[in-house]
Amino acid sequence: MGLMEKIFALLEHGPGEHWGVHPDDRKRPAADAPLRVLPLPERLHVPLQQHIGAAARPIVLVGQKVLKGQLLAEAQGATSANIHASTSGTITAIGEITAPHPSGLPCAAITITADGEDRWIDSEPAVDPFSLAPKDTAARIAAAGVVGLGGATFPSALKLGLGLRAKIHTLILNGGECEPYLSCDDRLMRDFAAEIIDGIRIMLHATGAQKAQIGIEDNKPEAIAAMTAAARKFAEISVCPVAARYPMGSEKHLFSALTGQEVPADGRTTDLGVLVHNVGTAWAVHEALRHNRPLVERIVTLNGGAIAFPGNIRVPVGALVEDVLAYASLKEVPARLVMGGPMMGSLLPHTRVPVVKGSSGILALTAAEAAAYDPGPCIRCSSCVRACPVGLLPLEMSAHIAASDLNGAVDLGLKDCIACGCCSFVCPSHIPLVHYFNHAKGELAAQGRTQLRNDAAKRLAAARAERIERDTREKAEAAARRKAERMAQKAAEKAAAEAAAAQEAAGTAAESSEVTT
Amino acid sequence: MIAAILSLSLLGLILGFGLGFAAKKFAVETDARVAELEALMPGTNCGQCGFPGCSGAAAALADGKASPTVCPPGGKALIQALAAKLGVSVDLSGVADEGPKIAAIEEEICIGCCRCLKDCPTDAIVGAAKQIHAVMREACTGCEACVDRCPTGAITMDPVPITLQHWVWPKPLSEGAKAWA
Amino acid sequence: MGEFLILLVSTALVNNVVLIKFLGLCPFMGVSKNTESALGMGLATTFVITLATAATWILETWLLQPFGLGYLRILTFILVIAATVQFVEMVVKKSSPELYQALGIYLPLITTNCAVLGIALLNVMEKSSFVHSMVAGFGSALGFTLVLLIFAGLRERLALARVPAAFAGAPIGFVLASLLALAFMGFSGLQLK
Amino acid sequence: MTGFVATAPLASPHAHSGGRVTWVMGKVMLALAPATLYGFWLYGWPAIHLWVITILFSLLGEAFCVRLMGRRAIPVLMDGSAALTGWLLALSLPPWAPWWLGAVGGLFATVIAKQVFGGLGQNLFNPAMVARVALLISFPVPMTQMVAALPLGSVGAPDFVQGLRITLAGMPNYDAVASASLLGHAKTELSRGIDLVQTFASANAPALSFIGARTGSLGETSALLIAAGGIALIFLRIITWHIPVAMLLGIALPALIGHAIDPARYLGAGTHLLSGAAMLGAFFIATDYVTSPNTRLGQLVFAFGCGFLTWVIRTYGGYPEGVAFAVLLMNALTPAIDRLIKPRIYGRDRKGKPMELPEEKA
Repeated sequence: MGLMEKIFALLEHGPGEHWGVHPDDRKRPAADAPLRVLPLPERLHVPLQQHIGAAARPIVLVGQKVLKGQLLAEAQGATSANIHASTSGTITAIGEITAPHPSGLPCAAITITADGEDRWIDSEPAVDPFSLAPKDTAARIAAAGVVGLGGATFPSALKLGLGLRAKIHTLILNGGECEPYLSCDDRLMRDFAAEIIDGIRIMLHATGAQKAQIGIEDNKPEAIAAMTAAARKFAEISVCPVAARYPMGSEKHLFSALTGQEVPADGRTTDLGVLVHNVGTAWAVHEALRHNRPLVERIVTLNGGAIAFPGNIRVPVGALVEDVLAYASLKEVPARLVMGGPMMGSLLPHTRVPVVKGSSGILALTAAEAAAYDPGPCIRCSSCVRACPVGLLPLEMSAHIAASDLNGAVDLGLKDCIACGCCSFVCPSHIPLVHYFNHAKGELAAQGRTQLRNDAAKRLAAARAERIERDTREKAEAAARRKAERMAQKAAEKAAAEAAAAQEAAGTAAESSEVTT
Repeated sequence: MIAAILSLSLLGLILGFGLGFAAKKFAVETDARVAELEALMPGTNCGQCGFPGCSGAAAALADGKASPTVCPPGGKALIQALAAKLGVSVDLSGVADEGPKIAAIEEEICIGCCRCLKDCPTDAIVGAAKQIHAVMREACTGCEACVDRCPTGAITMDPVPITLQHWVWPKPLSEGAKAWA
Repeated sequence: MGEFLILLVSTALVNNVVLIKFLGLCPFMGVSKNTESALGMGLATTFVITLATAATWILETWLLQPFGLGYLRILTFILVIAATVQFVEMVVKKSSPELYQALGIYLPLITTNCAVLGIALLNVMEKSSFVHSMVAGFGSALGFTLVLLIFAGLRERLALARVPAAFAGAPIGFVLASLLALAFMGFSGLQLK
Repeated sequence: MTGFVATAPLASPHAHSGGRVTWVMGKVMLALAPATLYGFWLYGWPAIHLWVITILFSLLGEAFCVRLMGRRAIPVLMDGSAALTGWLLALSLPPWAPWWLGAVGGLFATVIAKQVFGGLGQNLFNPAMVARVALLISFPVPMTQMVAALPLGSVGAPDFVQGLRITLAGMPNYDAVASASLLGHAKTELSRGIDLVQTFASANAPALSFIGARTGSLGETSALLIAAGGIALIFLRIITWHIPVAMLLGIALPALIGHAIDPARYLGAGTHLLSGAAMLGAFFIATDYVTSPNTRLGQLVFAFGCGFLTWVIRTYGGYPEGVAFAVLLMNALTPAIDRLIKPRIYGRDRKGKPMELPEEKA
């Protein structure tokens, strides 16, 4: 950053950090409540796509008996992840269930009717991960279906492989958990610090990085203490408390807070020798390599004003939100039911939606908490400009989108938007800015798909034109050939006839000569 | 009188020569825009625009006889690309994008006459004489060229179902929309 | 030097050709939808006005005055302006087809832009020196470009505003122009001394 | 109790900081209150009547337009923006001005300068300043007819009814002392060829007072109370220091330089800052959200421009006071400033190009 830029920044924001917002965190008392375990529901609905990339391909049949941890569906394509049974029981359906997505559209899922035994599949005893080659470690992580548990659900093994190829030097563990209400990572770090540290060491081994930094927001002193204690034995792992500020848990922002560098807009942290993983992922890696347990359950935060007993619960993947809410009891019908945090989580269409690998929390928010008012006109107060952690102009972008000028919004940097929700959070006019951006991004993606389709159509049309041309050419050639053949044949016939005539004549002559001779 | 005639004539002559020289110097060849526009079009020559094929539509666009919204199969993406190339602005809010449609053949009615095969600009229909034809979903552009060719009306245009991957957030109601109601 | 600076400020701001003299409103309303074409229009007009001022000064001093052809003034001026505009049109068409497309009909219409003829006539009335005329013409043109750019910026923002249907389009453009003229009244009586 | 069903897809976030437009406007009015009350005391009942009438007609104009467009008026009026516009306009009128000045101004501000553009947030010029400038150009005499302060309760101060008479029927033959504001006085004397040193040496020169017992409109009287209200707004996080500081600097810097060069021609920086609507402009007018740039950097440029143009118009122009013109002129430049000055996007430089990767350390 040049000197001019520093002066500009100082004039604009004053000294120190300036991005983001400070929402009321509301993590306690849920964070302090001891971890509970969800009683096994009767049925589990395990979606085939719980990760970024292609859906997994089912390899079980309806009626088949499965054990907990048994592979149900295998990764398909370059970016995908395995799906395992979350309990033992019988496959009763391979069908559809409403996805944990605001659209309320269905997704493919395998339904397991639990037998109640919850019996793990027999597996070979775990080998020491440090005796394996980094590649084999990653392969085992991939086999266990581990995906990023921070919310993006990118297949972890792929990311580790990326780090290995990019020759990273540092692994950053994201324990920021900047979203209000959520405390699943907090709880995990308090209760499973040693396991997380072990997972981090395995990940260091798998990527070849020299050191690991665990970034934890300073509103989680217990987690910081637990992790520091667990990491004391390992010089290469350090715990780095960071300021509580939303969105500190954003990969790029945590990276900047810890390294003081910025990730170029068209690059990744790996370009700068750093790989960022969630602490939950480290725990999943530990489970996968030390105990041969694939990712079939996770810790989910249950919180919000409508919940009677907020806290963190271990939930098998595929359990319905309905089951979880029944266990935690609702005090009232919530105004909004959200999967994930309040800032970036998605509104659930109803409660018959499965918990997936990326579900960090289930929030039952009251109307007062959601604080939704009818949107008013923009007063250009530029609160959103100051709140935006990326440095965009949300008010201008939304105005362009409202006027259907999507390209105008793209010129203003729509593609750099991380949908963190800071702008909508501070807007005094309650304008649904993120909604505008979601709409525009989706519309642009749809236009991109149309464009691809048009290009494909153009290729097909060209191929057809070529085919027709070839056909006519071949026909013409065939006709010409036939004509030539006919001509040749005629000629031959003619020649033959002539020859025959000549021969005949000659024959007659010969005959005659013979006669004469 | 003479002076006026002389001076004005002289002035006109000088300026005329000047402009004539400039016209030579700054001559512009007829623009290559028609070719550029045609490259943007789908190239399927489906005829929905009412012009003789995509090249006809491109020429009409360049002449300003057609609006960028001329091509229904191209969708909003094409409209914006054309508008950008032409340097005009279009209001997309008025463009009804019903979402993509593709042809489907009802197997009970299809008699296997092969007429639709010949008209499909992307060879998206497969089949042989006296065999039931089928549409390859990936190749169909939804141009509707086949629909009228079918003697039994077996071809219908079905909207492509919305999936989780293709779902788009609806546009939020404009601010204060409720107050206006 | 100081005198010319004062003249520039006076012609560009204090006696702004659009907002105070209300000349050249046609392109002011027509080509102010976006900043790029406004800049192009402004530059083209600046070029035409400056060139036309020079040419008309020469014609006035060396042709019309000596031969007593004052009654042919408007005719000859229009002739010169039309030729200049033709020339500019060719140059723009050659150098920037996009700008040519964006300016559209307004480019040849610079001929009938009353600001061009108006400034030329006013300058001739002043009977000032050649350099003085040139600076005055250039200043006026600069004022035209400046105001056109400001107005284009405002209209770009207005395009996103929820203007009531009754005022959408040209009406709100005129209201906006009047408010801008109101703001420019602040420069009235400005004397840099 | 799990009978929850969402009706429409609502995007995140599902939480809010709790800010409302109405509260923002309310806090600004609260910050204006001390200076306004002081002005009321200073100029008595006519000023109060004018204030009420101006705000009333602002609300009326807004309500009329909103009803005309078929919307309910009360929710729109509740955002407080029309009342604030009326209030600011009232503060910039001569305190004993006739009622129709406030009425025309109030209507002009909300109807022409605001609702025609689409209402709150859509206007390009500050409505109060548009109205003030329009009044100043259309009715220069009543707009510059100032009276000397005649505090409530002092001898000869008009009571409620007399106040009404002054506001509604004009103020002929009333024994209030017609007086000129400091800037107006300086301008008149300069144009008469009397230099400023002499002007302020003479006995009848208007006094310069920080607390504000001096001639002017309500908002021009007490620089101290206006500034205090403005600083309160900074602490309430309604505005930031950028615009006020830059605008005051924009006035003070050229004034300092000019005064140093020729004190007989140029007023000093202190005089400039404490007289006229400089403080009101810096803290309450230029800081208007709608018509100022988006970024702090842009706001600095904008406000410095406001200050500088104020000084130029005061010093060289035909009008004694230039804050309103300066603000309008910079309002016109705001879209251009916003176009040129944008925040830096993470991972990009100011121009929007992605940052370069740092060189690999060998």
